[in-house]
Amino acid sequence: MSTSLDRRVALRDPTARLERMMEIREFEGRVKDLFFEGVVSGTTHLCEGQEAVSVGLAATLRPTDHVTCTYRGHGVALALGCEPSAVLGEIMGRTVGLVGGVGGSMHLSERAVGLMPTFAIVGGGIPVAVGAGLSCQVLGGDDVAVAVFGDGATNIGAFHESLNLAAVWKLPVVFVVENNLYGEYSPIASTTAVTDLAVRAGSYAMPAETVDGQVVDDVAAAVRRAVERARGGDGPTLLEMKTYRYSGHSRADTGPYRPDGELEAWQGRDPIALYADALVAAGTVTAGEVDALRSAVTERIDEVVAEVRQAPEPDPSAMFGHIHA
Amino acid sequence: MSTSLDRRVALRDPTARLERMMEIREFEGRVKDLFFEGVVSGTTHLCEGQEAVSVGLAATLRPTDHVTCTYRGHGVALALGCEPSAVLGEIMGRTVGLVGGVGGSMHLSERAVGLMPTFAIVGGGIPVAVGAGLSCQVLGGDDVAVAVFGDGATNIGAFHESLNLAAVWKLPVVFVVENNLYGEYSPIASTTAVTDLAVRAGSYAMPAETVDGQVVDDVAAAVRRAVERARGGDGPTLLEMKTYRYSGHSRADTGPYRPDGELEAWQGRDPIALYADALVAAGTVTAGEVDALRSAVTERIDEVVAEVRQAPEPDPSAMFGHIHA
Amino acid sequence: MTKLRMNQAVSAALADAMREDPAVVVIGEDVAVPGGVFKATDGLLAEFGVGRVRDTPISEMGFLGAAVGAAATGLRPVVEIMFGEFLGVALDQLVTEAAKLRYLSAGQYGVPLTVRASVGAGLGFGAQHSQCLETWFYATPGLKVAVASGPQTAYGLLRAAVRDDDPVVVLEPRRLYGGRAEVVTGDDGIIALGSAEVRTAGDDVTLVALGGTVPVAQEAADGAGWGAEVVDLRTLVPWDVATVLDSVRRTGRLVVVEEGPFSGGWGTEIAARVASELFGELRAPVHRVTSPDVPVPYAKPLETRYVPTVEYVREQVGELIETGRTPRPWWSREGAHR
Amino acid sequence: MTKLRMNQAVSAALADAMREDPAVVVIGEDVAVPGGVFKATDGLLAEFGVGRVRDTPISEMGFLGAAVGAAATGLRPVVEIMFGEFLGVALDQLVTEAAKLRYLSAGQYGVPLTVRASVGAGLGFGAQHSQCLETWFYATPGLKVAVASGPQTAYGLLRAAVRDDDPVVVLEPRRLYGGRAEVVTGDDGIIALGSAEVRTAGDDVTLVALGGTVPVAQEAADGAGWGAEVVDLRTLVPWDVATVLDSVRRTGRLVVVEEGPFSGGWGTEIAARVASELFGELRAPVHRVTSPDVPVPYAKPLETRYVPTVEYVREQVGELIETGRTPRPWWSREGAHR
Ligand SMILES: Cc1ncc(C[n+]2csc(CCOP(=O)(O)OP(=O)(O)O)c2C)c(N)n1
Ligand SMILES: Cc1ncc(C[n+]2csc(CCOP(=O)(O)OP(=O)(O)O)c2C)c(N)n1
Ligand SMILES: [Mg+2]
Ligand SMILES: [Mg+2]
Repeated sequence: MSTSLDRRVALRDPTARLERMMEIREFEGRVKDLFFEGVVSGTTHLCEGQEAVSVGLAATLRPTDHVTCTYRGHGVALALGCEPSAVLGEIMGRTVGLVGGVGGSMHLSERAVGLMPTFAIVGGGIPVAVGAGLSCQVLGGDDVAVAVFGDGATNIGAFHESLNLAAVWKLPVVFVVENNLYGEYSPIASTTAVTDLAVRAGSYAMPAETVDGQVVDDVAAAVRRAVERARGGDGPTLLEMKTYRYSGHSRADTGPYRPDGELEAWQGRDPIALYADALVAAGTVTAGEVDALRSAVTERIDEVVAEVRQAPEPDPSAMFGHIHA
Repeated sequence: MSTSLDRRVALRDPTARLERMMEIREFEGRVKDLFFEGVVSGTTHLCEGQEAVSVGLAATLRPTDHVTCTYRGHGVALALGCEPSAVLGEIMGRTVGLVGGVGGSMHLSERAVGLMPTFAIVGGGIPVAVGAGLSCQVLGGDDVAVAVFGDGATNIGAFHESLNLAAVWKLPVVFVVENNLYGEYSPIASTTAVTDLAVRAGSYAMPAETVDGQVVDDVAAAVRRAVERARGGDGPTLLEMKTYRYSGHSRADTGPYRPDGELEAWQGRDPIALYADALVAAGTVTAGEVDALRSAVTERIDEVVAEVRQAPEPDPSAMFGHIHA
Repeated sequence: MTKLRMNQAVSAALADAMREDPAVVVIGEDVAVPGGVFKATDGLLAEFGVGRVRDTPISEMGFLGAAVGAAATGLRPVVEIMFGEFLGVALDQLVTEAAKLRYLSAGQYGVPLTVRASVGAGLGFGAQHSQCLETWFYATPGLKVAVASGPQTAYGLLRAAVRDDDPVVVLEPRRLYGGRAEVVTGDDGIIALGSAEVRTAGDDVTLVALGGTVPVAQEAADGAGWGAEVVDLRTLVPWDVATVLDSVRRTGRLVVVEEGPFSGGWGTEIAARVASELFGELRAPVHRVTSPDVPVPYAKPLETRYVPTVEYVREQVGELIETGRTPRPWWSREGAHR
Repeated sequence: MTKLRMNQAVSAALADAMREDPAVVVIGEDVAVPGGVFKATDGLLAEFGVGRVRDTPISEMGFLGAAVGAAATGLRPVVEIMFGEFLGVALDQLVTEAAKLRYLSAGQYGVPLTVRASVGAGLGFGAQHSQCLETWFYATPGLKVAVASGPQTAYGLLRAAVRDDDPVVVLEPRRLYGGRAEVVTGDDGIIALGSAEVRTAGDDVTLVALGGTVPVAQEAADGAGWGAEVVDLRTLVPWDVATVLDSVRRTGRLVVVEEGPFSGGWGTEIAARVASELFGELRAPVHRVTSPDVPVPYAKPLETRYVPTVEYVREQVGELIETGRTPRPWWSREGAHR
């Protein structure tokens, strides 16, 4: 079986990027089913519709770069290379989970691919990425740190403090805001004084880009520009990814607060469909191969689900591990 | 003797504004002397050089407007109308102090003139002013709230959260940043990614002005514009007052970290001298009257100091008051 | 009397408070249009409008601070902090500002602010959304803390908190939101802050519980071979010292039942005070039945074990009564701790 | 051995730690060019340069969070929080992030972070710059807390904290910064976390003190008619249960001497534990000598009275020994409390 690192390296290939987006989509669908079935407890935050951001990002970063991400992190984890069984294992609270089941859906982590424990506190991961960038700067080398967070997080103090600090210290950090137009059930305009979030880089004299978050290679290109700046010692960048989450915020939320037709309009620019069309048009793959990929992904995820269902739950003693060094 | 409200109303008169700036200057000088004499314990944060901001602000606001200010609040308190004896009484921890001596230099308050308890936590007063603005909006009427804070405070999360919230809710709030170029011993450029702070209003689509904080009537005019917007229901404004503190940050700090000549350059645009010259030029007062004003202020503050020196210290029982309603 | 779920009792309390006093406003993330993620503010927007029921940006420091300022200048805000942990980004406004504003203004400004926050484990929300965090509010003169243990206390304590002229934190154990019970509303349903409730009579032991452990302690006592006075503390700061001392004087034994780590838990306050005041009068050492010293784990079998269970409480209390000695906690018995 | 003020002991510890390990960096407001407002980082910039000694913007959440991230990825940061209260704007990063990062990564990421914060009353800084706030860190598995009581402990605990692979908070009572004493530096000067020090022998009572109350308790014991084992707790989490129990077993009496409010103070943890473990073996109730339940007042005569004084401690302990009963605190005796 492939390792997480193999899965990561594979993303250099366009077809693998398409496949990975399909995998994330399929995965999130299963998580939703398993949640409704009652075998996933607590909460889940799905990222269907945002796959291009995760995959475009992962395709560009090195495994030694550091990534902080949020509770909406299944896609980022899979994109970075984490095995679907380990991610699902964590979500289902099994010993095969990334952190043995003590974390759950909101707390995924795999150091081998640079995924720091994902953050359930909005804004919590942003300064932590700044600190990872500080390590890169102080320890030498040219690794970078990336903070992934949502539009809603740009209203919390930690966002502001982090961008200012990274700018003043010229740290190798890329701030990636997934502007999916909602923070929980609140549309961005009801909570946020500006809706084009790249604007906010102006408070820190920081370069920024607005990126079409539905186009995986656009995401990758923008991230590459920002990462190059960071690796070259030119400091941080804010990237605003315009995207959309098809599911509601979490759990059973179906998004009834969304205006009619909004979801459908975004589905019309589905990142997987767009990329599949582009690859077919470019002759990289055939339509038949796309279908085959999709079937293969479905099959693999079927197996993963079956496997994790059988995986053991942790013993109470597991709660006492890893509290201190 | 005059009341705090009389002192406030008096500021409609230009000569009174000049006199009040002189009073603040004289007052701060005495506080410094008393600190070095050892009769003021703890800490003090003086505002010499920034008098025009305090007085220009106070001249414009109503006593029913709400003001939150920082530990560097002696000038704002005096400008708003608080009696010098009550302010010095608080600084010296006497029963005649504004809050009976339990607060000290950093905690001044007088509701009659709209001065909420000043804040010793950087940024602490900014959201509180937003809340006072919320009261104004919800309870009706057209009072406004003003937050006064320093350049350093624009780097803390509460600043960002407050401006966004006030903008989204269109609250009648004026944010006044006294950009005196330093936060403690750190020059602004070492801590802040932009040094023109009005820029930061852009993150909230908020109107902003950069104001010459050394010219009291410029301050008053800018505040008037912002307050009118607020009273008219058009929401918040950010005002950046370019100013300078002659003394160091606090206590015994003399500001050795300042570049040679910087202090002197600013003293060349001293707010009191500028205003005195302007009033003389306009024929409002004569040079002789200016001197007489200054002597009168000195005499009055002499008396205040003498009076407060004699004032009783609180009894231990005073520490048990006003904890609960 | 109507039968209400605990989240409905909360919204009923808020609605009654808002009807009684036009200065009451409700502020928080997704409290207005969506009616709260736990549906504890449902229906308020429709009745009271956008001026008084406000969805906020994600900025706890900002809107909690705004509530402090609003409280000081004429409103009576009730802030929802969706998960208690989020106070970690805003604690300053509560502990260092709100609690001291009256003091630092010599009574010129009061802060009639209520902060509601959901707390506790049991819903599978993991280590950062399952804590209780009571001690964040300890040692803070000026701040009161109440904890709901079901629909009636959720209603009654919240009503009292909103009427109170000082800042009050009301913690709501989120796993109880869905529980339904008869609730007395209106003035008769209001529960004075600082008063504990003795729920049952019993000769052998006093069980002091709070919030989420109240139903656990009650059930443990109900089926037990020993008799317990089960005390719902209801208010943690200031707690009802007289009622607890009276009870323990009668029973001679005290067990504090806590959700949360053993070390540094809120119950140390109760245990320390009672052990000193009733020195020489106790039949057994004061005992604290708590969770182990671990972050709240996610996997169901772990989380279930984390919160003291009915059986565990029953067993611990039984052993204390029987032996007169402090029972060892489950994690040191089974060698579960490495 | 050199004679150092406590702030010099701190900077000596930091310099030694930075020499020992190039991963150690120092971060905080005005710690670099100015050498710290309490001069506790003086000289570090000159020796270690701007890469490792960093002045920050005023943004505690930002730079504490950055330190968490840096600690998880290869550095060993020491953060100065100028006044402990400022953690009120950043507590999330310490309690909800740093303390749980190892757990939530199954050990893949550790957080070798030290947070130094000045605490306590005595310098006239008023209600928002004079608190101790220990209970903010309570009930947080994963977080350690040490408190300096003078130059040696400031040096030794800080060295241990920096070497520790987990997050440690070191509180420094700011009124002690100017006090001078002989300090053993280097490895011999390091004080293991979790170990209390029994400073004097005595038969009648154990006085457990922490930080700023250590010199007070010591002085009270020195001139008293009774004999005390004065224990400097040194580490509050985890505290040295064995040493304290041993001492109290010998003396039969425990008085905890605390700066800070009586209700909900850190000493309840010690009192509760000892009273339970030594049930039936004590000659008097466990007693806590504390400050009253008020915000720290500014005026000198008030602030002086706020912190337990030598005379007050002596008097309280004396009465406890003499009567075997809990003495009333000064504020309830003199009718000072309204
Ligand atoms: C400090 C804090 N406040 C509130 C929450 C509750 N919460 C969780 S997700 C969320 C919405 C975040 O929106 P956004 O940043 O846009 O990210 P998205 O969920 O859309 O990916 C909120 C309010 C939290 N976890 N932390
Ligand atoms: C949250 C917080 N962090 C740090 C401090 C310490 N401190 C007090 S004043 C100050 C500098 C503030 O600078 P600025 O905002 O420019 O105001 P100024 O003092 O220049 O008026 C600092 C860092 C504080 N009081 N609160
Ligand atoms: Mg969003
Ligand atoms: Mg400044």
